[in-house]
Amino acid sequence: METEVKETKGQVVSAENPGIVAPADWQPVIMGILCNWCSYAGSDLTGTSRIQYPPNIRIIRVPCSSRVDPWFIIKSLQTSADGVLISGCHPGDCHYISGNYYARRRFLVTKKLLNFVGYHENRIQFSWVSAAEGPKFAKVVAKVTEDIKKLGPLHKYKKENLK
Amino acid sequence: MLTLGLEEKNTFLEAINKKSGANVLECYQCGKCASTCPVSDFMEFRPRVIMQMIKLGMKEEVCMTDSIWFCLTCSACSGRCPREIDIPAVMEAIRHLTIEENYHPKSKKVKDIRKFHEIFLDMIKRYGRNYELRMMAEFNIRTRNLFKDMHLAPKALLKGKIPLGHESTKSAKAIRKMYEMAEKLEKSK
Amino acid sequence: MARVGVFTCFCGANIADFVDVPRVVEETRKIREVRCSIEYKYMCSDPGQQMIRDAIVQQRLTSVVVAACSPRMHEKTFRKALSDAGMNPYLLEVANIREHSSWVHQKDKKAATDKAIDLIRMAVAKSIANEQLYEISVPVTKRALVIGGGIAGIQAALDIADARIPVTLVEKSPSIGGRMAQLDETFPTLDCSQCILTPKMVDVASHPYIELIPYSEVIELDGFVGNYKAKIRKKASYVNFANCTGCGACWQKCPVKVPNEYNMNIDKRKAIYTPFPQAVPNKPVIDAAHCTMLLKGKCGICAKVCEKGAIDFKMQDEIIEREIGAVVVATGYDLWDPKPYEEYGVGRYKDIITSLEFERMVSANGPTGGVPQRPSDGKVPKTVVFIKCIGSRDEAKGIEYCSKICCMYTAKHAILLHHKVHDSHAYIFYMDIRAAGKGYEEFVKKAQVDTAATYLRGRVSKIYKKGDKLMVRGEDAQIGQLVEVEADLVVLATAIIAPKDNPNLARLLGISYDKYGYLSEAHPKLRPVETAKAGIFLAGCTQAPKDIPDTVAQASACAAKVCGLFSGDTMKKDPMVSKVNTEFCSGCQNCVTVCPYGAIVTEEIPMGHGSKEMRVVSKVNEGVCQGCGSCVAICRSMAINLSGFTDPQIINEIVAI
Amino acid sequence: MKKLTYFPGCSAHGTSEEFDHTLKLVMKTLDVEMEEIPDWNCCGATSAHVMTENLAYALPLRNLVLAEKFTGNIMGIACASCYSRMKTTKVHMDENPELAKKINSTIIQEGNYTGRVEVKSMLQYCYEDIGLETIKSKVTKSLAGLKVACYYGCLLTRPKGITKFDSPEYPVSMDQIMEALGAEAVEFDFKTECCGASFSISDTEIVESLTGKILEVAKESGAHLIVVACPLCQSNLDMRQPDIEKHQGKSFRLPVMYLTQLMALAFGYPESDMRLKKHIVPVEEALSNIGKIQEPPPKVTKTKKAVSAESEVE
Ligand SMILES: Cc1cc2nc3c(=O)[nH]c(=O)nc-3n(C[C@H](O)[C@H](O)[C@H](O)COP(=O)(O)OP(=O)(O)OC[C@H]3O[C@@H](n4cnc5c(N)ncnc54)[C@H](O)[C@@H]3O)c2cc1C
Ligand SMILES: Cc1cc2nc3c(=O)[nH]c(=O)nc-3n(C[C@H](O)[C@H](O)[C@H](O)COP(=O)(O)OP(=O)(O)OC[C@H]3O[C@@H](n4cnc5c(N)ncnc54)[C@H](O)[C@@H]3O)c2cc1C
Ligand code: SF4
Ligand code: SF4
Ligand code: SF4
Ligand code: SF4
Ligand code: SF4
Ligand code: SF4
Ligand code: SF4
Ligand code: SF4
Repeated sequence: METEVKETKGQVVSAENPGIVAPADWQPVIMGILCNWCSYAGSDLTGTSRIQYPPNIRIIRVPCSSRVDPWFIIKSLQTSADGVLISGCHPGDCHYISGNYYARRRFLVTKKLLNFVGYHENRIQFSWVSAAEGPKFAKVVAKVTEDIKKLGPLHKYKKENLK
Repeated sequence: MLTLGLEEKNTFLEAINKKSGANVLECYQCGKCASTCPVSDFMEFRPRVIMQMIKLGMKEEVCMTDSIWFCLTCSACSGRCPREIDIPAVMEAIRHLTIEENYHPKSKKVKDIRKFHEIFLDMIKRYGRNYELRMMAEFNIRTRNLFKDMHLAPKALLKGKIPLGHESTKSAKAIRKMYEMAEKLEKSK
Repeated sequence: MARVGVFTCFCGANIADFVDVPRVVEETRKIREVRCSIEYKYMCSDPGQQMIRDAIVQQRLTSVVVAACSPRMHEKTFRKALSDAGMNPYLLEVANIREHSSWVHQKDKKAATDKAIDLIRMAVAKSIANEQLYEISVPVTKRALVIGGGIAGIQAALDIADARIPVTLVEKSPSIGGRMAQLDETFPTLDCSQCILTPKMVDVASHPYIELIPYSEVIELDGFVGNYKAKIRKKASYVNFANCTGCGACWQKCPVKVPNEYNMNIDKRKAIYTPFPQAVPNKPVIDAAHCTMLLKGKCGICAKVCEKGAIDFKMQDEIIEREIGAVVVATGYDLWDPKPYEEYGVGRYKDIITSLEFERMVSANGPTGGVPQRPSDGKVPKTVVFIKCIGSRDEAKGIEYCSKICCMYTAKHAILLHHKVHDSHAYIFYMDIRAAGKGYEEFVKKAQVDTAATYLRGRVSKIYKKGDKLMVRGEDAQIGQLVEVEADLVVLATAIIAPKDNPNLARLLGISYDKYGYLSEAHPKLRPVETAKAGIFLAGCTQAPKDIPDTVAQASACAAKVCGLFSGDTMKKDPMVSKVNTEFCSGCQNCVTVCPYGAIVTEEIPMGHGSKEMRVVSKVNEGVCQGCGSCVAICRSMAINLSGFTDPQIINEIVAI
Repeated sequence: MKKLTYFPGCSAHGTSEEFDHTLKLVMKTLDVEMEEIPDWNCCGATSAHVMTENLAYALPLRNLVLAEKFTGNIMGIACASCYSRMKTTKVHMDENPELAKKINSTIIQEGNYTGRVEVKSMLQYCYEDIGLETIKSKVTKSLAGLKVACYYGCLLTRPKGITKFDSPEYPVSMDQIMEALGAEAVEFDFKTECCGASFSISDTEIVESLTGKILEVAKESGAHLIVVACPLCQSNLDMRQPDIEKHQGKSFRLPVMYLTQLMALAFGYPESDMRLKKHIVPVEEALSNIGKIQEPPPKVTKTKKAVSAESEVE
């Protein structure tokens, strides 16, 4: 599968579907689903430390990464987002003992499935960010944003539809 | 193989502790002394090992090793020992013990070192002070190392570094008397 | 139709400088469900909160969105504002436009503003699906159950009882006291174990708030935090404690001799016995496995000599039930059997003993009157070799972990040996000296310097017999030489292991245990005395090897937890818990396996449609549920939802942009 | 005028005559009257204590007893080794009066030891009893431009419990005196590392290895010369330098000067009075730096490098 975004006549083209194009100033939307205890707290710390990162991410708070239903990922990619980032506590640090292990397993399966049906694997990413890792959160977001930019848009005229 | 636990008292440890005023048992084998000691690299048993050997009562091995003669009494080790053990005092205690009990390490180096000290003390006995050129010469003759350092001598002589003559204290006699008394005191123990 | 109010905060300049708040207000006002969109300088201030309260009343809002700082900061504040205005507090959503936008996109005001608008859209969408929720209140039974009567259980029971909370203390053996009752003097202060322990044992027996049930075990635990029901089997002691005065006539006359566990089988006790003279309760029990009367119907001497008629050969096990609110598990530890060390001749040479055997020998009340003796010939040993890490830190023969206390008790044993046999000498083979504790390194120094114990760094490779001596061979890595010690006695510091019974106990309590059998704490650093199951706590070695100071500290911590739990008549809980919609539940029980807290149970309900058949469905015990949401994500039938984070709420957020 | 009882030691009258000589010049300038104990004897150096216990105490003790016959309250000692023996003996005797009495009465006939006289090395005397301010005030020719590595050896500050002077690991007294004279004292990590002097004659291999290391570090520190306050240190570092250079295939060319030589120079005595001819490693070139003010080293490259390394990590 193509990984580099193609630019033709001032437009960006989706890596998965050459039929989907967007204007050259297109900005991806990334859905970030974060667990309350580690990654959400970490992203708050990024804020209190005033560490800057790309503005493309929209954050949803869940109690634990194990709350993340594969359905959330699919729905995001179908309706609003060009990529999804799930982030939870480090292994062994889960506030709910073992939730993040389940989440990780479930996530891998979902990723394989979505990959199988044609989504590029980089559209769905997983990370561990603790409540103390403000700088790491910024780095993760920057990387995911960069990855998704390379993959191009996922929805026809999505932004335009909304606004 | 070293055999321990023969229900004998560790008299060696006791003797060293008494002589040195240190307590070798306090050594917890951290090795800071060994890595401090400037002559560790030349030693068969570094200071830390000597400490453990004393604890194990390995008198023969400790008294026969060259290592104790290499100690310069520079006190670098004891200055850094976390348990504040006076290691040079321990080394000295061992040396004194070996002299008292007639241990004679076979190595030429140790023989040389001991000879040097003997000549030095002899010199003081004779002149009350040390007479450096004579000292060097005698050392070289008595250790059968006739030309050792001799290349340094002419230069030093020319430069006036080593005076040819020597002075002695007026009371060289008194010093000789002191030697006798000291020997007596040593023996009376 | 939902009526949502949006309240956007400037946070002084914190938000306003980087997000175009007026545009945010203007854009969000356009959202269909939004009735009012208001901005203010400091939303969390009193006037700010008043604006919210006024709008709720005036606009008859159905939910509220505050666009301000992180919900982790002021969610509680604004929830309270909602309740003050007579609205259910859980109809609030917070859009985090400060930490997630104004502070992190300070170079691009347009992008930060766009993002803020999106975040508010999401919050509005979510809030529409919010439901009214109510704090859960669970009634509590104010009685604690303590399992295990070692120093851990004793301390926990006393501390709880001192807070005037009734405690039931269940001890497996005939007396409380545990291992500590077997110890002589204890490191690091060398105070006598009995002297500090027995007063506490007596306190347990006489405390008005403690019910001591010795010689018994917990066999069932039902219910959940605050509302447990325990079944306890009281083993038949064949002695009626109510009549028995503890005079001792019975055990003096009993003809059957049995190896004495208390003294590590070094001497013998009778078939009717108290484990040791200071036992609490100080009443004998009959050891049914050895009493010839109970085995063969012959003897009955004890019954004849008992003037109180306390002996009752017909006594049966008894089941006792107790309703309790919390449990402290304090079942202690066992010692590893060193048999696998064949190269040491363990089992073949009598003069190789374990540390606890040595401990009994040097104890003043021990089988040898406080003087160590060689089991082979009764001689007092002069050269004693102690070997540490027996079974510990040995993946091949024993276990991987360090037993934590053997370094210290071995140093203690060297000191005690020196006290009891002045002309003796201790040799200690060790790999490391682990002495991390208050006064511990100093204690080891005492063993090394004052006692002159010889520490040899290395594991022993072999022990063989030479005459009446044991030759112990190892390396002293410190001098790099092989050494052999001619020993009179060898003492093995055997590893601490979890009680064999722990897995069973864990299963019946519904808590977890690790691969070694130690019971698992909820979090290794921050919740070291709690288990994952609310209301069940751990004290002492049953959680991991530890010494008496640590054991007592953990026991007191358990007591504090129990008292905290019992501080009100009911327990208040966040309503963010899962609920099962039994209509959809297929009974697959995936949720049951996935729940880390065992909060989900199953129940049978009628099939419905008039059918008489029953089907199994899941049921969340909201007293236990911690609200992680694992079960929701795993449920294929979408039958479970987590209040506050339901599927509709989150899907609404996703599709809002 | 201050009075100082002076113990020169064997080498002051032998190998280190230039030390003795310049010391006297310096003390004159500083208004100190030195009274040499006429009848002093060798302190026994390393040999006595290595071999015997009683003699090791008796030899220094005799000198201490003689010193008490003078009016001065301080005995100043030129050689570090003598100082060490004398001070050790004094401390042990003062701590253990019985031992002192025993040795005094059985071995020494020349008087009774009371412990009145304090024992100091000349470095310590300059630093504590004269003081940096006074030294500074006597400088007529600043040593600015000269970079020196101060070498204390092992015995001037060690063992701490005996010397009770400066630091056993990183002493600064000599460095401060040098700075008072206008010279720059460089950072030098081997200030108190042992040179092995007592093996000077018996085991040259050890001495060369230890001394070589000291010279290497001193060279690395950027010093023009090494300053010492002990004859043994001087002769080892100086006399053996050519041999070490030959055996180790290195070039040091580091002159080794006495503290007092540089003091005398700064106090305005002519170079000809320093007895510079006695040095094996010539000193003239090093001394020619006096008055030359060095350009500050180009630090730019170093910082630049550090920055680029950091940005690589990013
Ligand atoms: C040789 C040796 C020397 C030691 N010396 C020292 C020392 O000097 N200083 C020091 O601080 N520590 C010392 N310790 C450690 C000390 O023994 C422990 O820290 C302490 O005993 C732990 O107490 P506990 O209550 O957790 O366990 P235990 O003392 O083992 O008590 C557990 C109790 O629970 C009971 N029980 C077990 N299972 C059940 C069940 N299923 N139902 C009901 N009851 C049950 C047992 O019968 C026992 O009474 C030593 C240990 C050893 C082996
Ligand atoms: C380098 C390092 C790494 C570590 N790593 C780990 C690790 O990986 N895992 C681990 O478990 N532990 C680790 N620890 C240990 C851990 O830091 C401590 O166990 C823990 O922080 C102790 O918490 P405390 O509350 O007792 O003390 P502190 O954290 O010191 O808290 C004491 C508080 O009291 C305040 N205070 C002091 N005096 C007063 C006064 N008179 N009045 C009012 N307030 C006062 C102080 O300001 C401070 O806020 C580490 C420690 C260090 C040094
Ligand atoms: S430094 Fe001290 S404690 Fe450490 S090994 Fe040497 S003598 Fe022992
Ligand atoms: S005193 Fe001896 S043992 Fe100690 S560092 Fe100096 S030479 Fe080595
Ligand atoms: S509500 Fe939050 S964002 Fe608003 S003023 Fe208060 S702290 Fe600042
Ligand atoms: S004889 Fe009877 S009263 Fe006495 S201890 Fe035995 S059972 Fe109890
Ligand atoms: S009946 Fe049983 S317990 Fe009683 S004396 Fe006989 S053997 Fe002992
Ligand atoms: S505490 Fe000491 S003896 Fe015990 S296992 Fe750990 S290291 Fe070994
Ligand atoms: S939300 Fe978590 S704790 Fe609650 S029942 Fe579901 S899995 Fe268990
Ligand atoms: S450094 Fe050398 S000369 Fe100086 S005191 Fe030490 S051994 Fe003696």
